[in-house]
Formats: sequence, C-alpha cells, structure tokens
Amino acid sequence: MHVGLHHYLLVSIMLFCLGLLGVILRRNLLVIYMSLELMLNAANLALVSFSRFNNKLDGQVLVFFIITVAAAEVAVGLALIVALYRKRQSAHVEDLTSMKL
Amino acid sequence: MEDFNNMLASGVVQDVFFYVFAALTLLCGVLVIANPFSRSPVTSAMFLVLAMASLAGLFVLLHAFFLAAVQVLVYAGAVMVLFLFVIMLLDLKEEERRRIKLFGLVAGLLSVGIIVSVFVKSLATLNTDVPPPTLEGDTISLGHLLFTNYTLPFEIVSVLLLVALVGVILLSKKKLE
Amino acid sequence: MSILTYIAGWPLLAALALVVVPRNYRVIIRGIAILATAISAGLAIKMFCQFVPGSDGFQFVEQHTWVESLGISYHVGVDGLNVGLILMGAIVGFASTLCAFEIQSREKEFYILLLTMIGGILAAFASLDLFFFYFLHELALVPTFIMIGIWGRGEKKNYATFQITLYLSIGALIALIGLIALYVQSGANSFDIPKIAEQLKANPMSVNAQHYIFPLLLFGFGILVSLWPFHSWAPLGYAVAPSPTSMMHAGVLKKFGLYGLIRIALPLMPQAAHSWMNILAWLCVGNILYVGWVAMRQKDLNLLIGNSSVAHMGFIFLGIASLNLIGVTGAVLIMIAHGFLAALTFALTGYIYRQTGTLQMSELGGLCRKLPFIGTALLMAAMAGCGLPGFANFVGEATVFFGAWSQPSLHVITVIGLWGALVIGGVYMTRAIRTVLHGPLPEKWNTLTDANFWRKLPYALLLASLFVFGIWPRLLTEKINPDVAKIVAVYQPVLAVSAPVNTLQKTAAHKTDSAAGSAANEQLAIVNK
Amino acid sequence: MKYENLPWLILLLPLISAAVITLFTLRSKMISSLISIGAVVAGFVMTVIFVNANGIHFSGETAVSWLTIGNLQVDLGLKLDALSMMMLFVVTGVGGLIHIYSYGYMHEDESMARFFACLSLFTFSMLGIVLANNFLLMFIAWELVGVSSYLLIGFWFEKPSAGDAAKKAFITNRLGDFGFLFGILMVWGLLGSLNFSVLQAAMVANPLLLGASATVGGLLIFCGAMGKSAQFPLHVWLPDAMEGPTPVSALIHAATMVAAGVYMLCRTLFLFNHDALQFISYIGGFTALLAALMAVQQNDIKRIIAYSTLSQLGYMVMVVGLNGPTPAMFHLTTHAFFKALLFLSAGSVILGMHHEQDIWHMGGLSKKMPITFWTFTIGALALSGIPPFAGFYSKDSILAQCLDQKNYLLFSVAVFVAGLTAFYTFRLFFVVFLGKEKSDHAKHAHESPLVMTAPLIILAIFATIGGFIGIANNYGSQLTPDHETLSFGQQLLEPLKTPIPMCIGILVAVAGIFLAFVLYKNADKDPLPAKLGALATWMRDKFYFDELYEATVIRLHDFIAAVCGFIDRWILEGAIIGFIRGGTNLTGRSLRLLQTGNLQTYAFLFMFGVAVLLYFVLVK
Amino acid sequence: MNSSLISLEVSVIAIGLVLMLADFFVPAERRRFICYFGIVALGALLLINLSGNGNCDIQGTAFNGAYINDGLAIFFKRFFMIAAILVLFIAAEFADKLAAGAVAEYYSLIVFALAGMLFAASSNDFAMLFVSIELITITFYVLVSFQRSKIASLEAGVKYLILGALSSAFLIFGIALIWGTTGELNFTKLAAVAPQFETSKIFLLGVLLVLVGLGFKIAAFPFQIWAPDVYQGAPTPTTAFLAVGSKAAGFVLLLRVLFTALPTVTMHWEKLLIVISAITILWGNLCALPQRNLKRMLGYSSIAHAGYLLLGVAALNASGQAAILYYLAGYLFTTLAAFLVIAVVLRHLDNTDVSGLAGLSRRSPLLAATMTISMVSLAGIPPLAGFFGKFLLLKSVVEAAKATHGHETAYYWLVAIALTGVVISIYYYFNVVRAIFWSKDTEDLSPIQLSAPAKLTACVCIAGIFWLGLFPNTVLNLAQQAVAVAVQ
Repeated sequence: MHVGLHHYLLVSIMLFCLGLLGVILRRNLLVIYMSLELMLNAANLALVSFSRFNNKLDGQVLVFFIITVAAAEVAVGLALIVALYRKRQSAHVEDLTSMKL
Repeated sequence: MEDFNNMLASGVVQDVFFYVFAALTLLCGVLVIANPFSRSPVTSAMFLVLAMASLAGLFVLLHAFFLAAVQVLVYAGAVMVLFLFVIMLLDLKEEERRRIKLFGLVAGLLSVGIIVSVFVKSLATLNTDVPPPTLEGDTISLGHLLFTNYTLPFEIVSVLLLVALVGVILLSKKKLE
Repeated sequence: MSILTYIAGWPLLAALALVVVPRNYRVIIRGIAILATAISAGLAIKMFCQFVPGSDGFQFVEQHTWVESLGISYHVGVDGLNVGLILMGAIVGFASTLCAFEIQSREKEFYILLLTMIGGILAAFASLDLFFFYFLHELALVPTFIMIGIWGRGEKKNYATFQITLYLSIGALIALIGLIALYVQSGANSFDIPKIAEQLKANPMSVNAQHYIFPLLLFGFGILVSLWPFHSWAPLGYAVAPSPTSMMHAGVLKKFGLYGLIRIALPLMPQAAHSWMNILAWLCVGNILYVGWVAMRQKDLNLLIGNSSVAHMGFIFLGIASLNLIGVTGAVLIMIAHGFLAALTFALTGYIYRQTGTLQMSELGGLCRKLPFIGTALLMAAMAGCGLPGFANFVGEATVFFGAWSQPSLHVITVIGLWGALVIGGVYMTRAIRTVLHGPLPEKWNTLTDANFWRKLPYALLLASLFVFGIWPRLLTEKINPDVAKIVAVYQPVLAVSAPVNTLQKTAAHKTDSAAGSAANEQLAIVNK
Repeated sequence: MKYENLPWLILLLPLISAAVITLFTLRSKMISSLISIGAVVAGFVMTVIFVNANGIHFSGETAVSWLTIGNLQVDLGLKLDALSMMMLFVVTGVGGLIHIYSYGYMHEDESMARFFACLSLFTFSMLGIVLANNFLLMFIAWELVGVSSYLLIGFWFEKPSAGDAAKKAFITNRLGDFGFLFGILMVWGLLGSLNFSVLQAAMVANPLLLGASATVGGLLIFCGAMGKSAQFPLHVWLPDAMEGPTPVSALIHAATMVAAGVYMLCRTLFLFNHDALQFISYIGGFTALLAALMAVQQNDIKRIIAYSTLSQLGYMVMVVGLNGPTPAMFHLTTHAFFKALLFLSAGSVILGMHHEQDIWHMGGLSKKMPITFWTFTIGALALSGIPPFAGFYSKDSILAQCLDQKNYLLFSVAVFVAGLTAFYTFRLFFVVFLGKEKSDHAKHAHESPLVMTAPLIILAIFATIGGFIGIANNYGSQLTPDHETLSFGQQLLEPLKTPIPMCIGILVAVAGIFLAFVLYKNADKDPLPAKLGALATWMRDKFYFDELYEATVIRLHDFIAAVCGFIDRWILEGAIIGFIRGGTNLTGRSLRLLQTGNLQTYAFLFMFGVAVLLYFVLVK
Repeated sequence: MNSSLISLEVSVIAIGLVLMLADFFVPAERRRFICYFGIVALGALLLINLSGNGNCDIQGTAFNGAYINDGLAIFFKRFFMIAAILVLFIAAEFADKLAAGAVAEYYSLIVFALAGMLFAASSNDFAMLFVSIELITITFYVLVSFQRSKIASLEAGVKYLILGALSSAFLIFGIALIWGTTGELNFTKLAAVAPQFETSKIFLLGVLLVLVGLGFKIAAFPFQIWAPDVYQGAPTPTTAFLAVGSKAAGFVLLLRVLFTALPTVTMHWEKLLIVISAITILWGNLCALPQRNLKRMLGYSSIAHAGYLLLGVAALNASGQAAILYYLAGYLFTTLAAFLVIAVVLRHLDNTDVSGLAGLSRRSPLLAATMTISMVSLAGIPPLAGFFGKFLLLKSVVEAAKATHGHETAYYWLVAIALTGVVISIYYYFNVVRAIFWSKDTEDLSPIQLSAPAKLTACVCIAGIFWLGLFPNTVLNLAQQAVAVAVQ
C-alpha cells in the first residue's frame, strides 16, 4: 500500500519510545540527554507529517520553535553537566544521590 | 528516465526512500541508546547525528524543505557539535559496564511497552481518508506565518535564548569573582 | 453594636493591645488582661439580667455581612440556649485570668494566647452563623497547643500536646464538613442559622441527606466533647496543661460541641437525630460507667478530675439523647454547671500543684490542716462533682435523669446513669478527699500556705456561681425552657407516646404558695375519711 | 393557718447560721457556737409558738415553685401536719439540748466553730427532710443530711480511722440513695407528680395506680431508708460512724438522722403494697436481732450503744412493715429521748475518763459522777423497757402490733431482742458504773460541768415520762385512721389493754437484767466468750460483714475499675491509637523509600506513572 | 490587533535587561542592592496595574487570539508580580550566599522567569503555552543550579533538567497529537471543535500527554517525584519562587487547557482527577510526616498542597476554580513567609533541619511569629488565609458531590482523604511550631539582626495572611470574576 500518515507516525512513535528506553537504561548523563533529544525529534517528525497531511503550516512553525528551544535547552543542560562534572569528576547518575528520602 | 518519472509520480520512489530513511533513523536511534560494540558516548553522539540527518531526509519527503535544512544546520550541526565538544572537554572514558538491575530493566521495558501499545492502539483510530497532501513547507509561506500569527512566541523565544545564553555563561564560567 | 460584641471583643482587643506592650511591664500586662476579662464578665452578667425569657427570636442581635457571595455574615445573638453559656464563659474567663498568676515565665505570650482563647469562644457561643461558629472556636486551637507546650507540666507533655491538638482538629474538621454539607444541602445559600432553619422548615432536607450529615456533626462535635471512645485526649491534656488553660478548656471550650449539637443538629435534622439517639445513649454509658471506673484507678489528682469531667459529659449526652424538654434543659443546665465546676477544680489543683509541685495523691494528704480554704473549696468541688444538692450540678443531673426516664427506651441507661452519678462518682470523689485532704499531714508539707485574698477571689467567684444556680435554678430554667421547647417541639409526636400518664397534672400544675396548702388540705380531707 | 411563714424561719435559721459561721466567724469559737445554738433553740421556741397557734391536728402546705420544666414540677414546699410537727419538736428539742451539751463537750477543740457550722448544716437538712412536701425536696435534704454526717464523722480528719469511717458512711448511704432516687423516678414516671399530698390522693383514689411495679418501686424507695436507718445489709456504716464526736453520735446516729428512714417510710406509707411491707418488716426484724447479738460482745462504750441503736431502728422498721406507723413513730420519739440521753451520758463518761472508751478500763464511776450515773440508769431502764419509763410504752406498742398482725415469728424475734437489749444494756451499766475501778483513769474520773449535765437531766425527765404525754396520740391521730385519742390516765394504762405482750416484755427485760447482774456484777473480764465460744467471737466481729463486703463488693468494683483502667491505658491508648499513629508514620517512612535520590529511578517512576495513567484512561 | 496589551510583559523584560546591565556600573560589594531597584520598578508596575492605569487590565485578545488578557490572566499576573517582588526581597537577604559576580544575573533571571509566567498567564494557544513554559523552565534550570559551589544545588539542577526535559518531550508530543487530530492550536477555537473528537483515542492521548507535562510543573502525583530533591537543593529564593510561581503557572495553564480548551473532555474525567488529587494529597503528607529537613519537608508539603488545589479542579465547578485562585493567593504569602524565615535563619547553617529553628521565639519574636503564622496557615487553621482557602475547596467538592450523579461516594471519599491529609499535616507543621517555642535541642539564643527590608517583607506576608483570612471579600470576588470569564 501507499506510505501514509500512519507510517510516519509509527516511525515517530518508535523513535519516541527509543528515547524513553535510553533515558531509563543509560547511566551516562550525556547519553540520557541525547535520548531526550531523540524524543524531541520524534515529536518534530509527528508534527511535520501532520502538517503535511492536514495541509496546515502551523505544525512546521511549531517545529521551528521546538528546534530553537531544544537548542537552548541543550546548551544550558550541557553547561550544567559540565559544571557538575567539574565538582564530581563524574557524569554518572548513580553518583548524584546526595539528597534522598 | 521516463519510467523513473512515472515512479516519482506514482510515489513509489518516495515510498522506497521513506522506508530507507525510516529504517536508518530507527537503527541509529537504537544504536544511540544501546550499542553492542561500544558504550562510549562518542559513538552514541555520532549515531545521533546520523539519526538527525536521516530525519532531515524524512522531512524532505514530507516537503518540509526549510525545516529539513534547519534540522541539519541546528541539530546535526550546532547541537551535535556542542555534544562532542563537551564529551571531548570532559574526556569521558568508556562507560564501565555496571550490572543492569534486572528489576529496573524489566519494569522499564514493561512501562515502555505499555506506552508503545497504547500509542499504537490509539494510532489505529486515526481517520486515514485524508485528501492527498498538497502542502509545501517552503521558506516564504513559513516565514510569513512566523511573522504574522506567531510573532509573539517568536519574540518570547528570543528572550529564552538570551536567558539560555546568560545561564550557560554563569554555569560554565571558570570562576565567578 | 450589640453588647455581645463587647463581651467577646474586650478580651480580643486586650490581646491585640498586649502585643505592643513590652514584655517586662508585667504588672501592666496582667492589669490589662484582668481588666478586660472583668469588663466582659460584668457585661455578661448585665446581659444575663437584661435577657427577657421566652420572647421569641434572638436578643441583642447584631449582623453585618462578611462575604455576601457565600452568605456568610457576622451575626450574633442570644436565646435561652446560649445566654447561660456566655455568662458562664465570661465568668470562667475572668477566673482563669486571675488564676494566671501562677504563670511565672513569658507572661506576655501567655496572656495574649489566653485572651484570644477567651474572646474566641465567647464569640463562638454568641455566633448565629455556622461559619463563624466554627471559625471562632478554632481560634483556641493554636493557643491550646502552645500553652500546653510551653507552660505544661510533666514528662508526657509533648505527647499530650500533640494528642489534644490532633484530636481537637480531627473533631473540628469532621464537624466542619458536616456544617458545609448542611449549608450545601439546605440550599439556603447562607450560613445564617435562622435563615437555614426557615429554609428547612419550608422544604425539609431529604432523610437521606440527614443521615449522612447528622453523624458527621454528632461525631465531630462528639470528639470535641470527648464522647466515649474518643475521650482519651481529655484527661491527659488537662492533667498536663497549666491550670488557666484547663479551666478554659474543660470548662468552656468543651461545651462548644454540645452547644453545637443542640443548636444545629437537633432542630435541623429531626429524623436523623431521632434514629441516632439510641446509639448516642449507649455511647454515653461508656462515658458514665467506663470512664467513671477509669477515674477510680487514677493515682494523679488531675487525671482523676479530668476523667470525672469526661464522665460528666455522659450525663449531658444522656440529656440530649432523651430528646425531650426536661432532658435537653437538664443537659444545658449541666453544661453551665459543669463549666463552673471544672474550672473550679482545675484552679484548685493548680494551686495545690504550685504549692507542692506534685499531684500524686500518694504524696499528698491531710492538706485541710495547712490549706483550710483551698481544702474546703476542693471538698465542696468534689461534693458538687458527685452531684450534691445545693450545687448547680445536682439540679442539672436530676433534671436529666427525670428527662431520660420519661423516655421509655432509656430506662436502663437512666439507671446506669444513676449508679454512675451517685455511687461511682461518690466513691472516687470521697477516695480522693480521703487521700488528699484527710489523714495525717506529711512532714514535708508543713511549709504550705493558704491562699491570700487575690488568690481566693476566683475560687469564691466560681463557688458562688455554683451555689446561686444550685439554690435557685429558676434563674436558668426560666430562660432555657422556652427555647428548648421550640427545639424539641419537632419531637413531640415521638414523645407523646412516652410521656408519663398522669391525670394529676392539672391539680399539681397550678399550685404555688399557700394555695397549694389549701389544695392539699382538700385532698387530705378526702384521704382521711 | 397562722404564722405560716414561721416554718420557713425554723427551717432556714440553721442554714443561715451555718453560712454565717463559715463565712465570717470561723475565728471565734464563742460567737459561732452561740449563733448555732441560738438558731436551733429559736427553732424550738418557734415550733412551740406555731403549734400553739395552729394546734397540732391540722395539715397544710406552703410552697413556692423551685423548678418547673414541662411536667417536672418541684416545689420548695413545707408539709405541715402532726407528723412533721412532732418531728420538729424532736429535732429542735433534742437537737437543741445536744447543741448546748456540745458547747461543753467540744470547748477545748480548736476547730469548734467548724463543728458548729456542720451541726447547723445538719440541723437544717434534717428539718428539710421533716418538712419536705415532695420527694425531690426530701431527697435533696436526704443528701445534705448524708454529707453533713460525712463532715461530722470525719470531723477529726487527721485520724485515718475517722476519714475512713466518714467515707464508708457516705458511700453506703449513696448506695441507699441510688435506690431511693430510682424509686422516685419510677413513681414520678407512673404518677406524674412528686408532691406527697397529690400522690396520696391519687393512690387513695386508685390503689392499683402503680400497677405491676408497685412492689419494686416500694422496695426501691425503702432502699433509701435502708441506707439512712442502717438496715441490713447496709448497716455496716453506723458502728464505724462512732469515730465522730459523741454529741454527733447522739444527735445524728441516735436521735434524728438514722430515724429519718423510718420517718420517710411513715410519710410515704401509702405507696407500699402488702408484699413490700412484708419484706420491710422482715428486714427490720432481722436487723434488730443481728444488731442485738453484736451488741452483746462489744467493749467500746459508744459502739455498744450504737448497736443497740441499730437494733431499735430494726424494731421501728419492722413495725412499720407490720403496718404500724404509729408505734414506729412513737418508739422513734421515745428512742430519741433515751438514746440521746445514753449517748450524752456516755459522752460525759468518756470526757470524765479522758477519752477512754473501753468499758473494761472503767468501773465504779457511780460515786465519781453521780448525775451521769443516775441519768444513765434512767436511760438504761428506758431502753430495756422497764415500766414506767418511755421505752416500755413504745416497745410494748410494737410488740402489741406484732401480735395484732398475727406475725408470731417476728413477735418472738422482737421478744428475744427485748431480752438481749436489757442484757447488754445492763452489762454495760454494771461494768461501767459498779464494781471496782479497772484503771487509774477510772480512779481520777470527775463529773462533767453543768452545761453538759443539764441537758442530761432534761432528757432524763423526758425519757421517764415520754410514754404517756400524748406522743402516740398525736401520731396516731394522723397515721392510723381508726385512732381514738386517749386521756392521760388511759395512756398510763394503755399497755394493760394488751396484757400478753406487756407481761412477756417485762418478763424478758427483767430476765435480761438479772442475767447481766449475775454475769457482770464486779466482773473484771468478760465471762461470756468462755461460755459461748465461737459464737462470742462471731458476735464480737460483727458476723464478719465488713470482711464480707470487703471481699465481694469492694473487690469487685476495684477489679472492674482495674480492667477499665487497663483497657483505657493499653488497649485504647496504647494499641488502637498507637497503631494509628505508628501505622501512619510507617506508611510515610516506607513511601519515602521510593525517593532514592537516583535520577534514573525518578525517570523510571515518571514513565511508569505515564504508563499507568495512559493504561487506565485509554485502555480500561 | 492591540499589541499594547503586552506592555506589562515588555516592561518586565526591560527591567530584567536593566538589572543585568546594572552589573557593569555597580561595584561588586554593592551589587546585592541592585535588586532593590528591581523591586521598586516591579512595585511601580504592580501599582500601575492595580490602579488600573496603563492598559494592563484591558480585557481582550491579541496576536490572533494567541494572547488573551482576561480576568484570569490579570489575576495571575498580579499574583506573579507580588510573588516576584517578595522573592526578590528574599533574594536580597540571601545574596551573600551567592557568588558576588553573579548576583545581578540572579535577580534578572528571576525577573525573566516572571516574564515567562506573565506570558503563561495569558497564553491562549499551545504555541504560547509551550514557549512560555519553556521560558520558565529553562530559567529555573539556571536558578536552581545557581549555587555552583554547592553540590546539592548542581545535583538539584541536573535532576530538574532531565525530568523537566522529559516532561516537555511528553508535552510536545501531546501538543503534536492534539494539533494533528484537530488541526487547531488556539484554545478558543479548540473548544469549538473538540467535542467531535471526544471519541478519538489519539486525541485523548494527546490531551493526556499535555496533562503529563503540566502535572510535572505542579508536582502532581505521579509526576511529583522531583519536588523534594529540587526544593532541598536549590537556593532558598529559587525554591520559594519554584513553590509559588512555577506551581501557579502550571495551574493557570491547567485551568486554561481543561476548562477553556477542552471543557467537554474534562467533564468525563472527574474520576481520574479525583484519584490523582487524592493520591497527591496522601503522598505529600505521608512523606512529609517523618521529614526533619525543613526545605525538604516543604517540598513534600508543596506536593500535598498541589493535591488540595487539585480538589478544586476535580470539583469541576466554578466555585472550585475560584477556590483554587483564592488558595493560591493565600499560599503565596504563606509559603514566601516560611522561605523568608528559612533564608534568614538557616542561611548560615550547613543543613536546613527543623532543629535549626530551636529557640527562635527568643532570638527574634518577629521571625518566630512569621514562621508560626505561616505554618498554622499552611495547616489550614483559622483565622488565617490557609483556612479560608481549604474551606472554599472543601465546599466546592461537597457542592460537586451534591451536583454530580453517580460519583457522590467518590467525592465523599475525596473529602475524607483530604481531611486525613490535613490532620497529618497538622502534625508536622506544628512540629515546626514546637521547635520554635520549646524544644529539647540546644538553643543558641544569639539574637538575630533583621534588615529593614526583611522586616518589611515579614510584615507584608503576615498582613497578607491575615488579610486573606479575615477579609476574603475582595480577593474572593476577583477570583470569582476571573473564573467566570475563564469558564463558560
């Protein structure tokens, strides 16, 4: 059959869930962060495909915003991770349990 | 040449390309989060770049040319470079293989499984008989929309970028006197 | 402005004033506090005297809307139910302020908290608005907590502090839900009690709704009044609290829940009330018998008195449960009498504690020798506590018994109540007197000194009030009767069955003075031939 | 009715004096005692005036409404008739004498003012019982009497024994009052009124008004009498009550308060049906017998008299039960005279002996204290029922009533008790006054002052002539419908109407005295135990009733109390509340464990939350 | 289109920039006073706003309805302004714990966050919602991890970062699905078309994912897990702003989405809302019960308060939403009072345990009073703001119980659970009061010197708490009007 909205959405959903898995499974903050980027991209894909098949551009505008915001977020996040690494010499989530219970 | 055009018209080529890019994207995604050969963040980052690039491909297939460009520039370019810089900066070594907590893994997979299933189930309810897509994601229309309807979010994003800028400086500056 | 506003307002005003008085001006602080409470007590007496019995509706009414969108208004007024309570509250408040002499450290805070408590509860009794009724009572919660915490006695202080606070707030919250539900169900869109009453008279609440609101009020208020089995906070709390606090609490605040039951629950939800009353009656057996027995076991004088005051609540509940004119009137009588009594006893034990530093009965003994006044007062209090005629409590208890007896379903419980009042009460009170006041005086207490005039004043005041109402109860009953009659009017059909069959009322009814004599003569003439 | 406010004055004067003393004059013994004595004497005078004005055979009420709630009407009302008038005489008269006597007896006690305050309070409440025109008022006075006796028994409260005795008396009386109030409630519930006249009218109109609960109600009301008049099984408090000062014993525990039960029975006789009366009479008889037996082996001078009081009260109750209120009240009055006399004499003996009470340390006092000796003798004779003393007449009327009712069992009991009475009275008499001194206290004993002996003499006179001055007339005229008033001579010879009981009575009395003479003429230790053996010890130890109650009633109550205490402390406080507190705390602590601080756990929980949310909303 | 509506936001951003630039002209040791300029400026704006001059209270929409300025927006804007001003005061007290070189930026970031909240208050479509939320969140990433010298601060920052990013990923995806199915981003337009999609699973999925994103911001169960750690680790002023501002922003957006955009959908979800609010209440209170660290305890208790606020949402009636607004107003003063005391008293201690307050009643009566009143108000006891708020919430739920058909019992259970929660909370709040007035721990009785501004702040908070407790009319009417326009 013809490739349609479903296929794109399926891809985006699977990408999204891959991101989720990454967040759960990996212990390295950077990699976790990459997985989060994957999830954002999945959302982007969904939006773009919707906008294509709904004949509306707003979705793409939204994607534009998302990309920008994501970039900013990444910048701040990475800076934060760097600062943390300077203190702790580690980017492992297990090493970040000074506050609990 | 002739029949290639036919194929383009009938969309077979696009389909083929779709499957290629989709497969590529997902494969790279998998390799980002779980790479059997290396657990070094660098490889993850590289595969992420690939994933982004192939996503850009999908964007093209969806006629979102501008976004495809932005995707490549911002993500595959800026963002990933940033990642790599940081990785180099911190010279993160191979993530030593700690024992994965079985319970965590199972429970995690379970919950993700549930989420996937719900997503897919609900995807099935989407009505499929949409008119054939005609929309072109070209720069002019996008820009027009951006600067008429979406001026305010656009401005807010600018503030956001400023904040991010300040934040990054504050956080990564060697010493604040 | 209504006199009621002044009665409650002076203490609150004084509390505010004290905030700005520097803490080392002790005399001024005390002076202000005593003056304010004295004024409000005086006004309360004035109000009590001006009160016109039996005039329909409320008197000394004042009303200002507060939140019109919710129909909340500051609405105060008195009828027979609360006129006595306010008088009692004001007098006890004055007495407890006098007794606050015993506080030595951080007086400023203490007086501020005490005055807040007094003003709040007085206003609560005067309030005719469900919201303020609750709101003003809750003013006492935090003061209670801090007072017991800072100035309390004994090593179980912290436990007791939290226990009393939690119990009180649980009860209050349950009651609050009940009140809100009442507001919502009544559909009057107003918290004004008279308004709600009218509304419900016009179109009564569904029995279904009554059946879930009434228990909320019953148990919410019940917890505040230490209804068995929710009583265990009371004795301990009073035992550790500084005496002014326990005076106010056991004396005045405790009556809030009962007043709420009589003022709100009984008239507005007759069907539910009627079907719940048997349960209440059996619970009050728990108060009377069980707690009475517990009191017999106590080694600490304050714990004993605390338990006995819990036991007394049982009689009030019994009176309420009888749902008839006599019983409910009796309940109100006891509420007032017990207010004075509890305040008196805790004031006295407070004095003894300050003199001896202990209330363990095993360590005391023969105190009548060194403390004749305090001893005598305590003796009288104990006697009043076991229902001795001449004190107001007897009138109340007797009335309650008569009321309960005229409700056939309550015969057994009445008898149990009699046993509790006459025998068990007698036993633990006389035992306490025997160990504390009688017997030889231990060497170490030779240094004790009896109360001087200022110390005597509060005790004398409270005793006097007990005597006045005990010897001439009509002062109260004439005021209480008509309004109770209105409330229990709803239950008349129920009562008609159980009322004692007597053909002689007509002859017995109108005989006062020597007319009675002649009436009796004729009858005797019949008898003798 | 002339001077109708006078009774109010009579009633209230003692109360006022009590109040005045406690409030103002506690400092000064002198003033306080005078106030108190004045109050009661004035009461006596006013009684005389009132009776002179209205004559004794009239009846009326004066009342003001005290409490009116629905169909509960309680008046502050006085019932004025022969019964109450006579009792007024007894209370104010005998009471007055005892007041005067106590002035001498107590005058070196430093808290004499308090004593007189309590005495006045007592007088007030006793008058209240006498004058009350309705049940609740009577109950009020009843309670007040109880508390004033409590105060007076515990007057020397530093003595542990005094404190205990007071407590015992109070609680025992409370047991009785429980029944009393219960009965009152029952009667009110059925008849709807508390006023005696109204009730009586109703009962006369329809004797079956009480229906099924007549017997029960009657007995419940009788419980009150049981407590106050110390009838078996509530008799245990009276002997201990002797811990109080002797005047108190005389006034409260001989003349007036203990008689209140009998008075109340006569006042409310119309309520009792036949079965109830039967029961009452047997209780009375049994008490009389029991007490007499106990009295035989007591060695404390006051206790002996106390037991005899018990047994005389038994007499009265018995005869009330035998439907003879007149003899009962008659005996009550005469008994008031001679028993007060005996107690006061005993008091003067005790004073003379410097508070020595054991009769086996006395002896030969007849020379040292002649007046006391003679007055005591008169009292003893009256008590043992020797003609022509008052006791003879009243006791004879009782015996006659027994025969009249054909109740031979009780008659024989009564006769036997009469013998015993004579025996133990004269046992006491011989041991104390005759024979040789058995201690050096006895050697240095001295006569009491005039203020004490004068009352003795006056009482002695009445104890002598009390039998034929028309007391029985005045009671009878009201209490027994078919009573004919007797002239002085008739009264003197009244007993001859019923020769059998009279002869038997005199016979056993003489026999008793003779036996006592044989056994105790200058004996310096009690010969009886040797003869009777175990029985004697049982008598001495009051048939172990105290021990019995100790073992059963008190233990039981304490046990239940202990159980409740345990439940309160450990089950309610400890287990339930503890469980709730602990449970909440534990839940909190365990929930907290999810907060591991590990980012990955958080992420996982977040996702798990999402999963659950989606599942429940979209799938289910 | 009248873009003059956004003058308030614009001026706030301007103030932020000025603060940032002021850094250059002010010597390092005086920089902590920069914030007083910001306070004055914001105060002026607030006064203009309240006085009704300027065009801050013109009702209307702009930017094709993406931006709306209605009662709800105005209410929340004033709310955020007050919150920001008070937080700046707290920050001024706290400044000496921040790196001297970065103080000015700290203040300006607070102001930028405020700008984000202002936009959130009046955002009327998903694009606005997304960007304003992100503006708030990203600013907070920086604010939370601002004390670079402290591990705790950085750690809190990272946790907030990762979980925040996760939640915004869900949010985005949700928005994508909603837009994809309905083709509408604007709330008002959405409300018109939404009913026909009520059955479409994928649409509902989108809504749920959006709710996940908002649930994270208000720390509702099951997305509350981040709150305690972040509250504990972040610098105290940040925590304060997080507790008040960010939570309120979450709620205003929640109200918009649920009741402006998707009222018909929401009506079917009363059970879901009931369950969530019940569990949130219980969770927060139960976990706070054994807590000894004050800031962490407040973190848990803020979860509980989110639960109470959700009562108003679950009630699904206008009075419930009015109650939410009122409760938030009270919560503002109460929480800020508490954090002011924490900032002043516990600033120098290494840990923020409750025991640190021991003897406060003798060290500084004013602070003791402030903390006590705040705790009592949080516990919801008259005559304070917290009580009236809880009263309104409970009332709305009872009304809902009467109105609804079939869910009465559910609502009654909800009330019961709320009561349980309140009782538990009384225990731990009063524990703080106990620590202030009497405690077994050693008390250092060195008196505390309060700066004038701190005194002012304390008094303002106390006044606010009492005002809302005793004279609810004004604010209550405002709240009722606000929801009146927000909900049709």
